[in-house]
Amino acid sequence: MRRVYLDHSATTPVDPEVASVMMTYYTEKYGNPSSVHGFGREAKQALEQARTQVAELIGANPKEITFTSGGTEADNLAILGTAEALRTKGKHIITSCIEHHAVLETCEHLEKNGFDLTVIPVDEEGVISVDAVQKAIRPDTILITVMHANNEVGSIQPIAEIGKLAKEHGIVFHVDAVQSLGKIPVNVDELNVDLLTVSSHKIYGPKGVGALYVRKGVRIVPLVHGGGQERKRRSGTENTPGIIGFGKACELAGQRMAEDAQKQIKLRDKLMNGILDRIEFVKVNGPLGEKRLPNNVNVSIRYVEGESLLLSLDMLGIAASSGSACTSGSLDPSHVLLGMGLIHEIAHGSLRFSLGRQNTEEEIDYVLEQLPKIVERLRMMSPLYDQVVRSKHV
Amino acid sequence: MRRVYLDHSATTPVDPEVASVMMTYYTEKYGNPSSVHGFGREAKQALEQARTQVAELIGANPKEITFTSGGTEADNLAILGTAEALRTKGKHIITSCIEHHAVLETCEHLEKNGFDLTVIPVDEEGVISVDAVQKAIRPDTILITVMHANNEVGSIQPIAEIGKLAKEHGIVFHVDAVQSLGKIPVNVDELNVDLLTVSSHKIYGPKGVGALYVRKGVRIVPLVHGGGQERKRRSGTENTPGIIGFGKACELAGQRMAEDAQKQIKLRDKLMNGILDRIEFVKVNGPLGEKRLPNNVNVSIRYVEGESLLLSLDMLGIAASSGSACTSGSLDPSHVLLGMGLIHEIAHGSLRFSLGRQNTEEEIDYVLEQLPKIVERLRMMSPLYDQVVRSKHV
Amino acid sequence: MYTEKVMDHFTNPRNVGELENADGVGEVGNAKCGDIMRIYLDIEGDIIKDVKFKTFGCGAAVATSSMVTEMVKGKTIDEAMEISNKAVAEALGGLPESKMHCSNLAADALHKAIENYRDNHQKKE
Ligand SMILES: Cc1ncc(COP(=O)(O)O)c(C=O)c1O
Ligand SMILES: Cc1ncc(COP(=O)(O)O)c(C=O)c1O
Ligand code: FES
Ligand code: FES
Repeated sequence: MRRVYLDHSATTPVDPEVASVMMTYYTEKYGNPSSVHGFGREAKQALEQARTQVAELIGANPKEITFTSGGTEADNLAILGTAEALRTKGKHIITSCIEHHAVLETCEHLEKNGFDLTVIPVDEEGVISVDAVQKAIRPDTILITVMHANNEVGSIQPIAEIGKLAKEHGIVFHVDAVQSLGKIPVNVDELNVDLLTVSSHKIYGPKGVGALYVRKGVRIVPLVHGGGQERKRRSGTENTPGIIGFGKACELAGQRMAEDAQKQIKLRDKLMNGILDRIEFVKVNGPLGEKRLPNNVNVSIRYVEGESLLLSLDMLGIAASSGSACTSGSLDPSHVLLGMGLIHEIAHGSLRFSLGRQNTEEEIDYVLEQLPKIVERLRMMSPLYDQVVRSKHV
Repeated sequence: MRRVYLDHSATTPVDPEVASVMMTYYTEKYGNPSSVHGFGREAKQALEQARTQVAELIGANPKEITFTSGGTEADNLAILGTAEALRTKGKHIITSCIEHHAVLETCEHLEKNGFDLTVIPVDEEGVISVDAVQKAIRPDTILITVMHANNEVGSIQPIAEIGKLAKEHGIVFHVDAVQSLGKIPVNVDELNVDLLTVSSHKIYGPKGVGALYVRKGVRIVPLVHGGGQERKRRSGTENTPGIIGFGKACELAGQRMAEDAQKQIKLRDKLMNGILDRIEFVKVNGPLGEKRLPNNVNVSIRYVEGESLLLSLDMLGIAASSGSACTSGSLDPSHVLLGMGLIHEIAHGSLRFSLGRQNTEEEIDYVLEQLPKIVERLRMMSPLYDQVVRSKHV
Repeated sequence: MYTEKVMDHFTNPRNVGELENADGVGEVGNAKCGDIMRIYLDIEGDIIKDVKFKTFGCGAAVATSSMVTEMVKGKTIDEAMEISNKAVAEALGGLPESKMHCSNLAADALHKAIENYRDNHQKKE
């Protein structure tokens, strides 16, 4: 069967170049980077090279990079680590209603443990207002944590301005850049961030690796205790092959970003416009143009339900997602779409296609050929659609 | 240059069979196991198969396995997760003085945050007494955490008996089985444990993967919050290729354990006796025979310092360790050897060789040929040895 | 971890041994900490004619001992007193942060040996 993967925001394949670099470190250069001997030293050296590669992609100093087991752990380390470090200074945290669960759940965990949480709403395009953040700031605010680009609707946030605000008020600023890295420029100085989360498996690196950028001078308390690896910020034998793969993936991302974006914007717009042209009662979610990630298409297709759409697409070999991958197994409609003001029944019929490096025009044509038929079939089954058709005929 | 790797307790090479299984999941079957589509389902299926493989090696139910980013995270999750879950019930925790830093530092972190900690001493062979544990138990004891086998001196602990005690008193019992897994039988029921930590990279699986066994009915609070993966016990996109590699490594370990042990015991004893025969003023650390891991050799060589020994061995291509890999870069002598009653200057001259599947008799011969020369050279430089030689000549 | 120069001095340490009837002997460290360093000096006029060392310690300890003996040979004792820990580390192309203290040992042992010489010398006068 033909397979068309359009779920790159959930995860990406590992680039063959990345995979081949990793292999060497699994089977030949397998030393523990903490070891004194040659096997250890060659692992350590490669680890530090990877640190430099990650740092370079975000304009940081290698010493400011702490490797973690993924974006989720980096988000937790940033938020819990700051809360713990500053708990005597203040108890107020600001976040937004469209954050990833790794941020939201962590903030809510703190809320249950005595912290105050302000959750900023977004506009109907899924963009946070700088003004709203400003108004939420209190004297005891210790942390602002918002994402650079949203994983569901691809909306890019005004990070630099929020960062400026945070700086003026001396508030630690954490940004989840998991979805923006490798797609649009991410520079820690231009964005005015103190802490920044990135994840390897979204940029053609291996799963189970991520990093937290910690600006020099910013203090966080570790989450995981032990051997004191990663300059005491994150204990545990380093996942050297994974980290080395992540480093390589960052290097490749830096080289290919402009070209990837250009190509994907073309496919994105072709897919988005194609759907709007071919299917009735469709709404695009998220902003258009510059404020949208190059690889994100998100539409709500009325009178059909997301999972049915996914399954039907899947039977034709097309992989997409409805809401974020983490919740598509559950029954709740996406908190992001609800946060943007969509009503439940429309949110339920939403579909995300996220493009990647390997996608072709021809694949988009295939989707545009199949999707209308699927929607038609599901709508014929839908009691909601009945009424629409009837009212039309009246 | 010839390379002889004798540091398998620090980390192991990935078995080629394991590496090749993993590769497929990096580049072809790369789906996110939370995704609804085919790519997601094939990843999910493999993930669950790996869970079964890990469970089988330790006699558990797959549902009782929570994957983590390694042994360190699993230790943290067990200890912090239990403390958080039971903090209203009691504040007393029991551990031993020879635990890995992942356990000790975590317990000490809790101590700083209002918990009471009793650290049980060990005898001169590095074995905990069940009696000492019994005496330490208080009405408010909520957790006993001890290791199955020690990483430095290979001493195997009386886990089943301690587990029986814990059960009688209704105390949660956590065991760090990172070093015993794949070397001696580890069975959660026979050992009477509630929580058990294992790590992949010590048994020819990839780095950055581990698991915590959580007995059905035992409650722990998660360390990392987010998408709710791993039955809400550990959020974050699953490291599927790593986990699948770990699963395969467990399967292989189960098949090869008896043969590996038999072979390694022979090499171990050859190396240990060879050193004793060829070098003066040497002391074996840890127990002999049944109570020692099949792959561990640990000796203190008087009048020379551990790092100098390591460097000299390294120049001949021999990789060993002095104390645990995590601390061999630092200046403190091993807390394990000190805990066993060794005086500082003897602890400083300790050397660990840890055998693996690929080691040969010929490699041991090579070490036995080189080590005496190295010791001789370093002793000639040592101001401590002077006195010994002089007093001999008197 | 270590520079080539460190490894060279570790592998082929210069001036290992002791001097019978040394004019000055300096010892620092203790076995408990894992490092002991002893330096022997032969001094003529105020020139260091010969120097030997013995060291029990890590790679950096051995290398810094060796280096410091090379640095002082032929120098006046006043010049030798000027040799700092940092200078020893620099002469080796640098040391890892966690090993900087090892270079303290070498310079300290040297200075102690010179002080020991001065004590003996002054007594003789
Ligand atoms: C915006 C965002 N933050 C965090 C994460 C979590 O990262 P990881 O999958 O590496 O745990 C994801 C992906 O799932 C994400 O899209
Ligand atoms: C006994 C013991 N526990 C825990 C760990 C930590 O496991 P990991 O290296 O997977 O973080 C190790 C290994 O370093 C160990 O030997
Ligand atoms: S009908 Fe199945 S999820 Fe609602
Ligand atoms: S002399 Fe002590 S660590 Fe170097």
